[in-house]
Amino acid sequence: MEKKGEENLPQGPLANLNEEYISVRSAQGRRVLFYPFALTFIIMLGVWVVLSGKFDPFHLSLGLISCAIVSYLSCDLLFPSPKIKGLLRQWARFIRYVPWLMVEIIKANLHVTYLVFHPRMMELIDPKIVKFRSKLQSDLALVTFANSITLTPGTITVDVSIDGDFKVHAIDKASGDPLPGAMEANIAKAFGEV
Amino acid sequence: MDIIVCLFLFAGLFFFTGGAVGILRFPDFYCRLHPAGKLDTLGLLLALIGLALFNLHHFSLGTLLTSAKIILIVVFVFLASPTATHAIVDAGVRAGLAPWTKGEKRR
Amino acid sequence: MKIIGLIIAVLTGALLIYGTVDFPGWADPASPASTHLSPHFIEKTMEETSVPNIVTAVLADYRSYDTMFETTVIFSGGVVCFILLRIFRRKEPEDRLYRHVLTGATIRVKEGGKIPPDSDDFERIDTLWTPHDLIIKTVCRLLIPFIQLFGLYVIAHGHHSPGGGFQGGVILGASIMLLAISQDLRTAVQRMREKVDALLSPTGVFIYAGTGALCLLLGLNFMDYSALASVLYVDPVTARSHGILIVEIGVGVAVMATIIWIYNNLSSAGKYDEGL
Amino acid sequence: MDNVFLYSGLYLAFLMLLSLYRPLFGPTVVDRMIGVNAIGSKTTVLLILIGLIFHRVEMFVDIALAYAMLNFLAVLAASRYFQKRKGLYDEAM
Repeated sequence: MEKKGEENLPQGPLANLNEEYISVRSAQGRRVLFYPFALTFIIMLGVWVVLSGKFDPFHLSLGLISCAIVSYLSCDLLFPSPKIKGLLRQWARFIRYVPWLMVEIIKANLHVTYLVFHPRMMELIDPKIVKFRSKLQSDLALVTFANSITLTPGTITVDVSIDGDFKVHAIDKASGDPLPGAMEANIAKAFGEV
Repeated sequence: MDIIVCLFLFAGLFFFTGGAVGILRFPDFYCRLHPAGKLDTLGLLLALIGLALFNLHHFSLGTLLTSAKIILIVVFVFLASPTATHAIVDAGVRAGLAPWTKGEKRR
Repeated sequence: MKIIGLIIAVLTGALLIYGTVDFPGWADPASPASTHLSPHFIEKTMEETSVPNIVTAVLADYRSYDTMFETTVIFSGGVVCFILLRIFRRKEPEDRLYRHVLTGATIRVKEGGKIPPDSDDFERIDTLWTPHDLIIKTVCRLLIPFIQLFGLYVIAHGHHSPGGGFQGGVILGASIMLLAISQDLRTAVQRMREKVDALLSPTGVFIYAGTGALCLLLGLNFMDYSALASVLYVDPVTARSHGILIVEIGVGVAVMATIIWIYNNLSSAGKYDEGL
Repeated sequence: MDNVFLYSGLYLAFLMLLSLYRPLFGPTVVDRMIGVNAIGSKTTVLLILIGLIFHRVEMFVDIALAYAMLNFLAVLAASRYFQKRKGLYDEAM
């Protein structure tokens, strides 16, 4: 389902929404569009080669058939909107975000491990719920942000609303305060929403 | 080579230990999710990277692909584990489970 | 009535236990199975069927008659769930709830009120209450195609890896169930309609039995896949290997459809409106 | 190296026993689910370790992947079931 911000809301009556708003819901009169199909097919083929590890013609043809079946069944799950322009650049930016996330994750884990093994752990932790509003727009950016929060310093996403309202459970003061902070900026950069 | 593999594996086991102990020690449901959601994920990442490296000992296309498959598991878990954590915490919130605050008795 | 059932169950159990007394000892090397059957399977499987995984060969070739009826049992399980649980005639609930997709507002439609059913802007939600969870929805949306591909891989590589029709079918079914869990049952049913389920489930059994019957028609025994050599234009050994693959596909289709069918009926108590 | 893997596997099994405390005695249903989830992620590593001990990794990787997927599905389904159909507190309360 496509999430649209305030400024993207259609001005006219709701009836003349176009196919930008195609949702997963509309599977009934589903059209299989070419570009999503082709992209899904290529990705699936790559995964198949890793999974299969056999390169004789028989298994490769089985792979082609399987990839076609999967792409036909669920290419609109992987690419719900038919717009795929600039997708490659976005993925490249996203891959640059991953190392930063890994460093953060390791720092977070050392912190939590320190808490776990601390003998007076009960005095150190001070759980509370932090609320804030994120400026991120698209679904994927919001979900990446939420999952990154869950993986990093002592915080777990409790709830995300469709407008970007976050509720986060932080285990102590030090981990809850810096939100949203640098992570949101990095994700905004990764998804081109600066 | 073996030393690097052991280093990774033991680091992973260390984080797994932290996760298991944390699940036991923390005072309430929300706090217990922190070790369960984070430490287990990182422990799995480190342990599986170590094992994938060890698998490359006899280098060939087959072992390379097997290692790639192990990395595929890591990627899958990194997508799935925060989501599962979120699903559990969501269930807790909807049920109206109040978070533990400082000074209360542990549950 | 309950006591009679208990007596019957206990009697049956006692009879079964009595029957096992005559079996050869546990892992007895001198038992007939270990002296004749197992060595034959271990030594000859590769040259007779060219399948490296002996378990697959035994399951789908040497003992294929057994496996065919296992598939049939699964199919009948689906049919039983359908017959017992499915409710066809029910009153439409008086109020229907819709969610406006773009804003997340919930709208209650009284009886008689109309919202265009094919609109993308409103989605039907349950009267009980369906959580709208962005994270779970999006992540599951991204993961489902890969899970489906993995299921197909497991079916196709039953010859070389631990897998085959049953396991792959379960994984394929699980992917559709994941859709039903992460969004709701209606979405999953729209993607995999009840009719399709009900047709695919016997189709799988039919593929299995039909392969066997084809062998019979081609002049060899039931389920002797080497008869397929003349149809597939390969030598008899490869034909047995391919025959196993066809049978595995049949099993996979049957298991997948049946599992989804059972899940749909169980989770919505046969009403097909509100999922888990 | 095999010995290292063997003892690591045994240690993992011990950790799983430790985590089993929550599913058995956890005060609420969600606590039990945390325990089950933790055991599941350890099992994935354990399966690959077993594969390395038996020198058949390429087989056990498939099993581990399938296990990870089904574990994820199980946790999701259980959480959805408990938040929709049941009261979340312990059955004894």
